[in-house]
Amino acid sequence: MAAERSAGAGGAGLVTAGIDAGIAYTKVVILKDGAVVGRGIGPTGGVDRRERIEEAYQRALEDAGLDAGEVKGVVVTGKGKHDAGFAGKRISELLATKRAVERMSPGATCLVSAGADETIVSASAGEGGAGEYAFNQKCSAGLGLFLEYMADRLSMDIGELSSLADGVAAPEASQAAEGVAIPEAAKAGEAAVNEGCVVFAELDALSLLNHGVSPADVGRAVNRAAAARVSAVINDITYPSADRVVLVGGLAKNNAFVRALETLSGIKLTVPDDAEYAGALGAALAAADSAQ
Amino acid sequence: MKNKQIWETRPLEFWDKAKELRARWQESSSDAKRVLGQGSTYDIDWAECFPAMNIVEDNPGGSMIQAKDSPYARKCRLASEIRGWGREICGYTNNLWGSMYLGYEQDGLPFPPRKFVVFMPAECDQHTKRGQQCRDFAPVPGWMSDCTIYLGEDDPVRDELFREHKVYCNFKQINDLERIFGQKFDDEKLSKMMDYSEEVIEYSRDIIMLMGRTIPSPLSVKDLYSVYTIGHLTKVDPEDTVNFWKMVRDEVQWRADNQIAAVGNERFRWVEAHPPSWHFLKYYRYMEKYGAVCLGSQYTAQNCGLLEYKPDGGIDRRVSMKYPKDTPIATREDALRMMLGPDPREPRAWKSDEYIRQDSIVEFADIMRADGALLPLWRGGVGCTLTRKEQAMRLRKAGLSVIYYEGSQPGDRTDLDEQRFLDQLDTWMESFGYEMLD
Amino acid sequence: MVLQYAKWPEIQWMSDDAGWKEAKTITAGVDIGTTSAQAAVVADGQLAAYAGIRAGTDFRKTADEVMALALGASGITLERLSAVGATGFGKRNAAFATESLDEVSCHGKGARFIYGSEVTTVVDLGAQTVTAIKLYEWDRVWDFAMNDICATGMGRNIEMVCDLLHVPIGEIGEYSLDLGGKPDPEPVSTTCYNYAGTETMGLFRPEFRGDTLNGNEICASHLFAVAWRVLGVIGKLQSLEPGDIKVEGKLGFTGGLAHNAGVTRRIERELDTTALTSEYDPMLAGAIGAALLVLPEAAERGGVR
Amino acid sequence: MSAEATITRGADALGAAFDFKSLVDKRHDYARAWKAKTGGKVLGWFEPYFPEEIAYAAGMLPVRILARHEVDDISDKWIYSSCYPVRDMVNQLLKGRYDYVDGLVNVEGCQWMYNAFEVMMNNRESLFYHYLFLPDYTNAATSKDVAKNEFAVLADRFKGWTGKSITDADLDAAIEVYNHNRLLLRRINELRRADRPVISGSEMMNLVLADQVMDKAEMNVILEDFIKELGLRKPGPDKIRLMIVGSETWDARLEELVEAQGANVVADELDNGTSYYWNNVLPQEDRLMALALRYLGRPHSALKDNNYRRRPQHIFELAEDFNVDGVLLEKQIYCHSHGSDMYAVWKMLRERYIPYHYFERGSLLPEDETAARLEAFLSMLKPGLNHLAGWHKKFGED
Repeated sequence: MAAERSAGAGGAGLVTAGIDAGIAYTKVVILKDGAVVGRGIGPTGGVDRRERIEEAYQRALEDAGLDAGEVKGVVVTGKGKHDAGFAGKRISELLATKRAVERMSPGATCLVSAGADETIVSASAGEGGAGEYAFNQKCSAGLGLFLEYMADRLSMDIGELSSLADGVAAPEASQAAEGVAIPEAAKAGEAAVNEGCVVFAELDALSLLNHGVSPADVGRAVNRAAAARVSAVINDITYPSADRVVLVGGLAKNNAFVRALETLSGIKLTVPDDAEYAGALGAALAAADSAQ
Repeated sequence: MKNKQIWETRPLEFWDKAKELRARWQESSSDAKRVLGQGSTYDIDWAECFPAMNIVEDNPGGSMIQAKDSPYARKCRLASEIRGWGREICGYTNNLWGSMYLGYEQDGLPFPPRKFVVFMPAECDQHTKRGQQCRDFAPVPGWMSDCTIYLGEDDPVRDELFREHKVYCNFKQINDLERIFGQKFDDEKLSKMMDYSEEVIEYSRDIIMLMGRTIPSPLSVKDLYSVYTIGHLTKVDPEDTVNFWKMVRDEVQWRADNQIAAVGNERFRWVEAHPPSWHFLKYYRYMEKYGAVCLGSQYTAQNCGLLEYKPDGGIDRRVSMKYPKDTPIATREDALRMMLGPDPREPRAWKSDEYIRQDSIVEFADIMRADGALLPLWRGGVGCTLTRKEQAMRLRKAGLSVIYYEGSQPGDRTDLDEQRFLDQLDTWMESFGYEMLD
Repeated sequence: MVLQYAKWPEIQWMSDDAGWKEAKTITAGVDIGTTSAQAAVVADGQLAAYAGIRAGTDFRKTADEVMALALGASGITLERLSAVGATGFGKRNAAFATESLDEVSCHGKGARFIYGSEVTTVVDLGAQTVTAIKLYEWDRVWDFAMNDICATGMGRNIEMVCDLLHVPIGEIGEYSLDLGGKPDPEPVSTTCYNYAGTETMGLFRPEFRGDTLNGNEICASHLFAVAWRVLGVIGKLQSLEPGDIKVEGKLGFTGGLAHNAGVTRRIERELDTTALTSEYDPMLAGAIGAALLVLPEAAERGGVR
Repeated sequence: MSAEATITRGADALGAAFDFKSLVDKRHDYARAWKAKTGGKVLGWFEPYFPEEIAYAAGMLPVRILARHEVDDISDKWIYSSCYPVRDMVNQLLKGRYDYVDGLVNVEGCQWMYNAFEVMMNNRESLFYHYLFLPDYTNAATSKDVAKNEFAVLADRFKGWTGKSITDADLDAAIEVYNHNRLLLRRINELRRADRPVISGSEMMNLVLADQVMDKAEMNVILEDFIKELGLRKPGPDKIRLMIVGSETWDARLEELVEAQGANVVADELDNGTSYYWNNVLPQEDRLMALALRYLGRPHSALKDNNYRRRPQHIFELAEDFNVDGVLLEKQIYCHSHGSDMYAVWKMLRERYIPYHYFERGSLLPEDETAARLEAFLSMLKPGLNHLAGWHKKFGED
């Protein structure tokens, strides 16, 4: 499954689509001869999921200026992958992301995918190992949703939450939280929320607001808590392969989170462009593989 | 990689007999409306030895409530919760004693009040405390024992003391029961049941080794689970039980000799660490579509003494109980000593020590020629969960692919996200490039 | 996408009877919750005005806003109020309050006002916290139980699930009850709302379900789990004697989720009872209770501050 | 305060304040300083049934491994589930916060705690490890023999490790120090029975926690001084009297929250609280048997209270003796021993009309949420239609 095969010598005019129907958003990528020619994004929905996924797909086709009839293969991934009736094959999020990262960031030894719902870490084979992957435990599901809700609660958009890190050094892990730290530590700029559970984290964040801690400080604490959860999944790998770690998924767009994760884990992260489209790109590449 | 049928498969012939035995057990246990006591031990076969007392064991009760009637199980757990029990406490416990708190059983008939309880020795902390519920509920006599353990090399002095401690506990249980209830304990049965049990275990050992050493495996654990309890938790006539297990062993042997597969498209073999969620055994069949077969778990293969450590440090088929068969049994204590065996630290695979629980799964996987391991992470059971993460690390070091799934406990469906579990199985198989058989 | 479907209407009401402004003792109560805030004005024991809004980032601003909204165009100023009781998670931010009150007493008192003296079990269904309160025949708390910390955030989780499912929060309850005569499907996780949320979003998958669940059934599976968790709180008030879960006397719901029939009906069904209904909005219980609890002392002082 | 200064004996080092909380906070510095000064070994222990006297007689400093939360992204790798305190322990141990500890001992008890112990065995192989079996069935006729022998094995292993035998005189001296320590703690605790105690619940909890990480001989000097100081204190105002029962706690945050509401914790039944020092060793010629009987006979922890029940009665006696108005039942999430022991406690409290409030907690308390519970519970315990009836003016105010 070499990346070059589809990226380079594809059949003339081969158009494929990849759909990543996540718990919150559906991302679509249209590939033509290995090059991305269209993208689409929209809410995945629930009771209207089929229509919403199709909508996002149509949006991407429009973006590409193509017609559905021209698409030779559609592969779907993501939590909603069973609800895209029009698509051909389904592949797992792990496979799709791996496939995309081979293309987006060749030479990656470890990928971290952190999205609205799930966190996946996949490390390439170390010495003699077979390569391994880890999922988040249920207790830390929904990190992206949590951050999105917190941003709303803090009257920020996700971009503002993301820019919080600028100029502020994340505290060292050891100092970060000695208790929920209300309000004394909060005053000292060490506001922290529970990093073990998003439900508790939310309660703590509300407590901080209740005690007059600034939304910016709460936002930082929330980003750090999310970073600790993702870091825990990274640490779950028995044979880490951290030479070149690539972060994709919706959370990759949150700079503050990315920096907090780097500080906590001590790992330098590479964030490719369009990181949130990784799953969709991987699915489109997989579609190209099978169409050839 | 699409897959297709490679080996011949055949329906299992012992299946009808198993159904018959189970039906017979059901029939006899429907008498259990007059249950007197709650026996909770691996050691003494209370039901056989105190025939008039109609003693039931608690483990199957709790798990069957969930498997048979989910809404009722939910009610049971709620009944426990609102009387002070943690929601993360073992589902077997909360199901079983929940029905006591509700006051009625699945079929609507009154919950038979227990007249006494014998606690299970403490392999798992939640077993240790499982007997007290009915004693706190209403004052009835109860007895307990200990799960004695130490780390490191065998220590004869400690062995001796621990053994005598356990003998004393069992001895007191029996004597007190006789004294209080005026029933005679059948000492002969005690020895006889040990023999029967050893015979059944002998056949089980054969079966496990045949599954491990044969490709394709003649039997999957899915099949094994449907007969697994016969003779252990599902009590029927001892001789019938032994004959049944001989029948199973013979058939498995024949299948192995003739390359009859449990899963015709077998191409991936995996082991587990613990019982599955009893209400959701479907995932075995789901995995079969990928050509994946499960060969058992530490639970099926090690806890009942099927395998043992050899002097060279490896793990292999257990020869037999180490106590010589011709040791004279003059007294009840002798019989109990004999029953407990020479190693008072057993069963160690349950109660973790510094290496057994973590390492032995690697050896087990090796015997089973497994490619991967699926480890359940049971939130609601300390004994169910201890060391799982370390097991995964060691299995990975041995080159196996390991995944987990999370749930409450084998007898509690609450937190098993079935769809997420199946998605993760898909991911697992896809990571090997396997596709489902259409 | 956040909160597109989870929006619920903000409220403001004032008595038509302008006479209340002349009352001897006017008191107010504010209930500053994690997600919503209510204020109620009571004139000589009669409900005169109220307001309810969504809590913002700044709890202090939220408290000021909801109080101002309740007083509205009445011309009554804060200074005219003889006493203001504050309750709820964010009560410390009601700088204008004269008394700080616990939530349980306020909801108990408020429920007595809303449902009358026959209510003996009050279940407050809040955004973060669920509280069950047992009252004596007189207005005194007998016992109460709150949700386990692991089961925090019920109301908030329903909001999130509504957003993800694309079902308006005002309608999810009705949808969940419209199953064409079929019984409720198995509930999703009854342990943690975060588990429940993600599990719910996975229910669309068709395989391995005898019947694929439709949208209404998925709503039902979620709300059933929610209701079941609430039962775990209510049941802690009952005797330890054997038997099914039950409540003694009449049941009344308060809090934002009292509006969600998908939750309340299921609780009623399991408890084999029918909850009391009222012309008043049960969301106001905390605020009304606070206003009433500060009333006696204020009246004793002759209505002066 | 430098690490060196903290081990200076007596009240001088502490100032008049007797700041036990800071002793707990600086326990790592204290142990390192102790080691530097004495050259002895520090032994970490996990379970309330560990016979510290034996380690003390062997010249070691036994310190309890206390949970303390800090950002945790590594314990998931080693353990699943498990209560937060145990996770915190694993997190701290793996992060080297206890790098001065030379050995770890675990006693048959909570399996989560055992998990923390065994994760360390697989992580720091150079340490001394011992697992001591103390019967869960504490009352069997043979239990005391098993316990005594286990203690002998422990003493033997210490000898193999340190190269020094533990003599009867060593044991006598250690028992003497520990008995004296427990007596002093009981004396202080007894002051909480007063209508208006001179010691607060948080102070008492911090004191007991500090006691478990310090050299007892040193602590005894401090305690003697502290008792003198207590004699000079004026009684505080009348307050609602609460008792805490449940899972082990590792700080005094709950007590502090109670105090912030104008009430006081006057009693507890916690393994880290009164149960730690409740009973003494009754000396006999067979020293190890005397120790075995002391540990088997201490107030049962929830996990070991599973055959003939003692805990409910003990809790009741404490509640009555200390004249408590209400009981806070706290359970750590995932605490199986208390998660399966509450029914009997609820039952006893209900039968005897002692009000209680039950709640779950993690190692961190969600403070606003907990405060809301406490406020409502206290309001329920105060006389009057509601707490505005004027009675609160008597409580919490001078």
